[in-house]
Amino acid sequence: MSDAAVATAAPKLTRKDFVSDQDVRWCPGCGDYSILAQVQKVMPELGLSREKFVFISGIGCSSRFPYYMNTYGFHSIHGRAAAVASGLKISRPDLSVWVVTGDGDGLSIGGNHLIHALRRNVGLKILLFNNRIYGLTKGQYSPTSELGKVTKSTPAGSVDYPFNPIAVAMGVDATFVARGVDVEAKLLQDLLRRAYEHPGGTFIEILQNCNIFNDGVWETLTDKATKADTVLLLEHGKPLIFGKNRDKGIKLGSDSRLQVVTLGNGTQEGDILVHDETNRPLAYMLAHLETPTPIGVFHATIRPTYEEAMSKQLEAARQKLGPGDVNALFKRGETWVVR
Amino acid sequence: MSDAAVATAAPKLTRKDFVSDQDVRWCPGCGDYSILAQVQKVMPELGLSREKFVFISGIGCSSRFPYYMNTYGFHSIHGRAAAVASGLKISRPDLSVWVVTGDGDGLSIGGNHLIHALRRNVGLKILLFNNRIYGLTKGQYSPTSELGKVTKSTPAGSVDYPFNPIAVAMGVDATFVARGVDVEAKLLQDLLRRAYEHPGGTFIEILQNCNIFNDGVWETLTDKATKADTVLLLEHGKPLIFGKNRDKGIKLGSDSRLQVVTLGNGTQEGDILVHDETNRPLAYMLAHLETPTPIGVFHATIRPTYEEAMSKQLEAARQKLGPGDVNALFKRGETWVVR
Amino acid sequence: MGGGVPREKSLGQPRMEEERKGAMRVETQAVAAAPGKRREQRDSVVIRFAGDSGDGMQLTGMQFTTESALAGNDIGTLPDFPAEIRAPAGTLAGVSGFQLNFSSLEVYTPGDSPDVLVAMNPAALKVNIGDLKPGGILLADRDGFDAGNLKKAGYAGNPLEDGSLGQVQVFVVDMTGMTLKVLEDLKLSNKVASRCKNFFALGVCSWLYSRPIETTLKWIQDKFKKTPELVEANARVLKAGYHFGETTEMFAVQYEVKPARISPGTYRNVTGNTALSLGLLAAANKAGLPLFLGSYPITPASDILHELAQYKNFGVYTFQAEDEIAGVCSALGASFGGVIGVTTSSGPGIALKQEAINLAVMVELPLVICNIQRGGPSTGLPTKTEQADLYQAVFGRNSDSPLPVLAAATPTDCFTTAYEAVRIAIKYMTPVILLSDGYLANGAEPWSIPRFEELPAIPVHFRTEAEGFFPYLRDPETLARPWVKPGTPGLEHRIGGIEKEDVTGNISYSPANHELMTHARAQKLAAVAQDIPPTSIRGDHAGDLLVVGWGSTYGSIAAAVDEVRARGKRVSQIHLRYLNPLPPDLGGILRRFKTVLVPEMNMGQLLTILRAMYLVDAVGLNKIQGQPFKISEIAGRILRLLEG
Amino acid sequence: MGGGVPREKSLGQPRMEEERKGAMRVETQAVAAAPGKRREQRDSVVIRFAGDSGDGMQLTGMQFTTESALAGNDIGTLPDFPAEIRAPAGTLAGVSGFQLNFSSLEVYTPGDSPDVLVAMNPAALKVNIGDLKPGGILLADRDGFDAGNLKKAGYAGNPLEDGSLGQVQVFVVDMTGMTLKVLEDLKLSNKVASRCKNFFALGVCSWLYSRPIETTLKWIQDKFKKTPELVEANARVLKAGYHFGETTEMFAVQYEVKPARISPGTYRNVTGNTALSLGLLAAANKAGLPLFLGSYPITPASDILHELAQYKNFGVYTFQAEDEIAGVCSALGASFGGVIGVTTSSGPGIALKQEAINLAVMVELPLVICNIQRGGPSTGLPTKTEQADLYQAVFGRNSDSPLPVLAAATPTDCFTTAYEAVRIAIKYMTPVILLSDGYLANGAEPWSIPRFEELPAIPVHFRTEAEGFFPYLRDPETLARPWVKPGTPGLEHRIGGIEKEDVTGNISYSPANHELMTHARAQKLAAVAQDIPPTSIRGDHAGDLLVVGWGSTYGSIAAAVDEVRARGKRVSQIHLRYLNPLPPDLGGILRRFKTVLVPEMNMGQLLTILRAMYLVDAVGLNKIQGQPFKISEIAGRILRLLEG
Ligand SMILES: Cc1ncc(C[n+]2csc(CCOP(=O)(O)OP(=O)(O)O)c2C)c(N)n1
Ligand SMILES: Cc1ncc(C[n+]2csc(CCOP(=O)(O)OP(=O)(O)O)c2C)c(N)n1
Ligand code: SF4
Ligand code: SF4
Ligand SMILES: [Mg+2]
Ligand SMILES: [Mg+2]
Repeated sequence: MSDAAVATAAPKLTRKDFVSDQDVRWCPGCGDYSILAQVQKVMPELGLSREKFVFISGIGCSSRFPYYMNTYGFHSIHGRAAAVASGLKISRPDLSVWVVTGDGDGLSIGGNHLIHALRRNVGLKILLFNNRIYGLTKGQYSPTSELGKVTKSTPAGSVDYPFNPIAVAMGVDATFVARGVDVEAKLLQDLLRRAYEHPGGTFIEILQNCNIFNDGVWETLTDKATKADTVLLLEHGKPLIFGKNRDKGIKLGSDSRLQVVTLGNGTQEGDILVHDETNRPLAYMLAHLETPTPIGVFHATIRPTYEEAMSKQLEAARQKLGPGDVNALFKRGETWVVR
Repeated sequence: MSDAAVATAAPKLTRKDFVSDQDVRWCPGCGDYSILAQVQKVMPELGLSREKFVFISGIGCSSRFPYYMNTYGFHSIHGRAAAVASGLKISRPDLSVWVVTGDGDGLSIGGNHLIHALRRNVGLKILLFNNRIYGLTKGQYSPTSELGKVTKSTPAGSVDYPFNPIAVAMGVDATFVARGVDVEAKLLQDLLRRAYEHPGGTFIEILQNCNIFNDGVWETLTDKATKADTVLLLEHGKPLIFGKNRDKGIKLGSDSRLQVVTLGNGTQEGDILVHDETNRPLAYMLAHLETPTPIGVFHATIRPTYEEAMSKQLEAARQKLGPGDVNALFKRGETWVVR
Repeated sequence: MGGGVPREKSLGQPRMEEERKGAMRVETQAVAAAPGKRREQRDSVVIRFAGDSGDGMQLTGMQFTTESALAGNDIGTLPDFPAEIRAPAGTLAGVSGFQLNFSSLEVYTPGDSPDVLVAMNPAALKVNIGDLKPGGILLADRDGFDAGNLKKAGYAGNPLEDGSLGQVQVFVVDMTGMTLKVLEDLKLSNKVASRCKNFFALGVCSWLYSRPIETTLKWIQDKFKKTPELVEANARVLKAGYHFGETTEMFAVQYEVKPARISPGTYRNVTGNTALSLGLLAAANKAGLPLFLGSYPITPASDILHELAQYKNFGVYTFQAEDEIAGVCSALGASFGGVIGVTTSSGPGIALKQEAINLAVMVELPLVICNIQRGGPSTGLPTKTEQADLYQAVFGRNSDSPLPVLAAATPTDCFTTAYEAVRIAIKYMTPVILLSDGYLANGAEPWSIPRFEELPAIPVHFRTEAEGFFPYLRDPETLARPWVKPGTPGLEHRIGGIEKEDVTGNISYSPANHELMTHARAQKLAAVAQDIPPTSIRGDHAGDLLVVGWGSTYGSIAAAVDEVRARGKRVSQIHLRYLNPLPPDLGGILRRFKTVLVPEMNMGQLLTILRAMYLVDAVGLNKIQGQPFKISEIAGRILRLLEG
Repeated sequence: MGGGVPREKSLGQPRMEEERKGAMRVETQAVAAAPGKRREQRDSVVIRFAGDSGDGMQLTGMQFTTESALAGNDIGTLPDFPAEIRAPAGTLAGVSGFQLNFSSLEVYTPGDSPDVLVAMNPAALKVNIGDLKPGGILLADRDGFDAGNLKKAGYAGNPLEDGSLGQVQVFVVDMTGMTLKVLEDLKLSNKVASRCKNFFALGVCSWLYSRPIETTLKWIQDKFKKTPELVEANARVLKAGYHFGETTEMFAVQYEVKPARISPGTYRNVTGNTALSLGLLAAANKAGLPLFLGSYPITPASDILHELAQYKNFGVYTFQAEDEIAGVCSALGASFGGVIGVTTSSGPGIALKQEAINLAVMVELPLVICNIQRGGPSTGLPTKTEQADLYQAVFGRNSDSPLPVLAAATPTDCFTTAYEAVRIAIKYMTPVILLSDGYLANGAEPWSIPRFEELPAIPVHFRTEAEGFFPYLRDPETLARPWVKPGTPGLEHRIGGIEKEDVTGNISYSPANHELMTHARAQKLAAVAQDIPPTSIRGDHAGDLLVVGWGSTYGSIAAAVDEVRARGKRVSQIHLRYLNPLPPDLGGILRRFKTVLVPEMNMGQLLTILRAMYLVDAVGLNKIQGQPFKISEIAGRILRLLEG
């Protein structure tokens, strides 16, 4: 059952309904502002009344997010948002539960909760703001920072080979895996809508600029001058073509590896791989593509959610055993009477 | 640098040198016995003296392993073996550090340490005994248990979609990923040797029978009558052929998905995919193959290890700054003298 | 360990239905004395069944317990499992034991040392013989004492034959042999057939203590109904054992233990873990809330997860999380959703949960954290008992982080305490830690089954009025903040772990506000203290010595205190259910006694707290052996203190 | 906070090189009085620089500190960061402050309330004006007080003009304007140019207190060497500010603070975190061991990771782990390998580490756990200070789990305490918890630089003899078990978290052994107690009132005690570095005073421990505001207690 299906008839909402009364405390210029704006824009369009939304986060700059949403919110502890949210969603499947986390919060200390929530397909809408740095603690490298990165904690450069968040999600068989960019407003809105409609857990990595501690880390992907050549927009059923002149594409080599090819010179559009969101290996391969960097939905598939299956078990037990008679339960097993 | 390279000339050792004086306390019939036997058989052949081996484990039946090895050993706490071992290996790269863990220890509570150790490529030789159950705590389901599994904690059947350990390792870009089976002695020995020789972190999932709480969970793969048709042995450079009559094989479909085909009827050996350990997407696809179930080395690639890179940084700093003068360090920055 | 008034009262639980000792009649058949045998009366008997873990000793013990309960005795039990799942057969490590104390008097403990030891093999003998009372009965299976088993147990000769056992009445019976003979015609494999021998032992013991075996026969029918040949086999062997007792000349005496004076009511046997599970369930149902358990398996807490997982039709969600942290966090998430969140674990797992428990302290949501303590530190002695996590419960979080801590005293008291923990958590909007331990968890005693309707009310108010709503506007009496279910229109709000501004709940870094909120959190405990019933004292209200205990030591202390009081000593007992906050009347009581003794299965944790709170020069009696106190250990210490 | 003898002694550290107060001469230039200005002497001045976080107030404060240290003053500093990384410019949330106390007398604290407040904008004024001493000096940047900023700070009018500031000497200077003018010809953008205004403020203050600016000029050259135009700009502005002070008629008086009597030696300023890092490094080097830091970033501990990461050429491994648990576990793994393992964190992170720390207690390996405490509970007040993790350190693990706990008293004492922690960890083969806090971590004071050669020896013995080796055969004096490096032939052995058999270290479930080992672990602490130097008392050895403190309250207590002693009161002070075990002589000392006062930045944690240990009716003075005590708060309490 899609979360959309639990939508109750609500009065028409606007962006302002989702803006809380708290001052936004991110650094001026932070990529988080744009993400917040897109979320606040999309929420009222979804047809679910405001009180049904819950935003849960861990700790980090990104995790301040819930304070700025005029919905229910829980700013929990570092790394544990997915675990807190799982308990809520399992016992309250009627709510639309969103998790906001960072590359440190979600992939360092919280990595385990993230991968377990994804494999279980708990219906959480997870937004991971990836700025490849620890913002809140003022600039240590994160599990997505590049090898060799010089930060406060790695004055000689990082020696940690980074996680590829999309590949991680594919490795744990997540049912919806996508990548957005803070400044790509439209794409982000689309992804948020898709996530909301997806009947199950969703994982969106959002490339985000931290202009204080890691400024420009995604610059080649956001710079108007270069991005047509560095970014590949994934669209289901469409060939994987990119480039300023849309003359480059992705081909599947006979060795089951992806190749970047230029159209013309014997290569036709027909040779170009057509994106198929349901194809798990393809998503995995695309995850490892660096130039161009794919954005959009890598993978979407449908599998029963944890909370659905659990609710069904409760319902089945009620059907079979009745609604639960505490006195009868007390007397289960051998009893005797003393008069 | 391969661990093999740090081998010191050692007197010829035998299996008995690696047998400790502790009584083995696994249930009679437990698959762990066979794994122990293979490890004790292979260790003396590696050419490294006994005192250079360290076995580190978490908690679980499997994690009792170190007690039975007459090497250095550390039976730590639940889920943390990879973290303890990382500290040891980084600061003592001269040691051959082995981690023994279970599907609960390594993938449930310890999942985060496992994936971080693998992405960092810390040179740990990780053996994950997968019996798809919590043995030591007497039979709850684990993160690798099948959907619908009835256990003490899931009387109505598990609703947790399980991890695929090989896919998890591939999702975090591990450099050596393999699968063995407790009773396949020769394969296990080969894998242990390969792991030892691999210059970096290795991950071996070992399918293991818990005859008390999950008896027969791998039966179709170990039963002599069926296994030729259910198991696919991966051999680098060889076509992916299996079956009692070696008449079945794996083909790569045009949609980049694997297909099981029967030889003959127009399908030739030449159509069959040749296994390539260096091909990451192929390993990921094979990870999701259930019938037949691949065993052997899925993926092997070489990347600098964490400890190597770290040691190099220390060495480089020593080269540049000298061996470290504490008095000079004390006086770093602005100083003044009071007489 | 029967459910008598004094104990219930002493634990300060007047809300539970009142039980009264009165005339009693147990519905059970009388067994006539066997012909040609003398029948002797006993007040109490302690029996221990011991054998290899594969020998079914737990099952034998449980069945004998049921028979004794049905015979109207008061009872107390203590199972003792080996740490290994399946240690090699016949080894000392593989010995499994089950001790039962059944009595016509009130039972407080499973007994210090057995009157009867049933030993199925040499390893069982070796591990347990030292505990047998001088002159006690040893019942051994001759066939189990073969050369192989003797060697595995490290015996040079056969102790059953070489006279090395000293002052013990030894009865050697060919249990395995007779079992096989009785089953000859059934064509069972030797292995399967000989596995029935525990029923032979049970049969013999049933005869010896004049227990009717009908219920066991019924139970066998039920338990093995899928394999009728086992029903037949086990039933035959049970009867064979019983008849052997009757006919053999080995036993000249048959014993009888009369029914105990037990409060009227319907009873069943429950372990502490079952009682605790039922207490949580009952409280959630009373409050009209679904229950969410977020947990990760760990000995000896796992059985609560197993139990609650069976309550799905009651609206119980059980979530086996990826680790303890996810267990507590998911429970807190559920509590945020308006469900009663519970998490269960043992010491090492609780350590992992503390950061999240501290979040619960800050966000002020109801949450029940059950710690089924075990031997420590670190992995320690997972299958042994200890009560050494009091420090961790009261002091074990970063910063000043007060929360109520309750402890259960007996297996059945786990029900009452769990119920009370839920009540407090909801009423005061606070996490509550409940301490039980391995001894209570696995030990069983008769439980006087309450009627759900008569359990104390647990009112829940979910705020729905938007007007005047502030997330941290407190109830003036309880200092509870409002509980709001997400999904309630107009009450959207945000909570979190950063210090909250008074009333509004907004983030606040104000120094004065932090001090105010720190005091508010402390004041909440003071409010809970007002809710604690007057401390009940077993014995006089003043005197020479007061024994103060908490947790599973209750039975040993009560028995010891009764023993020394019977000798005319001015000794009293109080047993604390509320450890944080402590009862407001406690200080006054302590001052009325010359000496205060605090027996604990730790190095003196309650002792530290009492000394700090009341500046009373209390002394400790500390046992750190993974085993409960013997009555004699406490009684001895009391007497020495009174002399010295 | 200078490094005088009395304080060093009072912390019981006779091993450190002896420092002696003696005649002193600071190598610095004298500054002549400006013509036409009066010059007045001051003993002590407290100055606070406050502005927007973008205004460079920390830097300004640090430079003025350096100037003052070079001028020979004793000093104490207190930075105060906003919680947000970059709160919106001009808001109250974005205010950043730096307070400095510089004096010709001994300095114990950064001062209760400033004599001088530099306010760069209205928000800075609003947040800080309440603290300014009556009659104090306010130096404000007129340009910062524009309409927008006034509004952001919530001012209706301009407080600099509307007379609302009351009893304060207000000096309003066009700092931004003059800065821009001075830089006109440099073609810097307006934004860049106006960023230099903090140097104008520094220049003015330097003149006002007769500080030489040469070092700052040199520092500017160094700091900005990659952008020569900034060297020029900042240097110009600094001088402009200085000359403005000299020439303006606004200031009639120039102040002078004479050099303090400071023990001879070479000095530098260190923060607590730097000193702590150096202490760890020095100890590891002394022991001849590599150091392994396994850590996860958290405020206010992260800087230790940053600092140690720069010591690679000393054989220091820093491992930024995936979480706190991996941090401590990796450090323990390194310790197992014969390296000194260290882990650092703050309260919430320490909570996560406790299970693994308990493993360290069980396996008895050296390990140093540094807790840089912050305001709690839960996420609490991450950027504020508190000393509320004493409970967690002493009591916060499952079961009886004793380990040494040490606390640093001042920024420089972090060096000594870290060194001592490593020494104890190695000598006794035990984990050691070191408590510091946010106030010490970020606060700086002059450090009398020791000579490495003169630091106490830290002998390390790695066992290599196979003959007679047992993993748990203890040294009879220290109860330490042998430390063996994996790789040593013939000594292969296994350790782990299950209870160990005495001597052999094999797994043991024996009840008696568990009790024995529990006592052995406790006895190890008793052995450490024998190693604690006699407690030194500031003041008389008996009297009316004793103030007992620990941690960062040292300075405030010392100053308060001196103050009341100066009034002839019989008040003394002891300050504990060793919190577990407590010094053996402590009980005796406490009994020699009529009243014992325990000031703590928590709800009374040491208080609880002292009451429990010594049954002394000590009273607490508790401040839970995320801020250090003021001297007057403690002095006031002492006086009231003496009266009452
Ligand atoms: C238990 C715990 N450990 C560490 C911290 C400190 N901490 C807070 S946020 C953070 C990292 C944040 O990084 P990320 O998730 O990438 O968020 P960002 O600030 O970059 O948005 C850390 C280490 C903490 N608050 N709690
Ligand atoms: C912190 C903590 N949590 C829980 C446990 C209990 N525990 C011990 S082993 C185990 C699971 C073991 O499963 P697995 O790793 O699959 O090992 P197996 O016994 O199956 O070999 C659990 C839950 C523990 N010892 N410590
Ligand atoms: S530090 Fe970086 S991530 Fe954090 S608010 Fe500032 S710009 Fe954004
Ligand atoms: S419980 Fe299972 S895994 Fe554990 S020792 Fe027994 S058979 Fe092996
Ligand atoms: Mg980040
Ligand atoms: Mg397992």
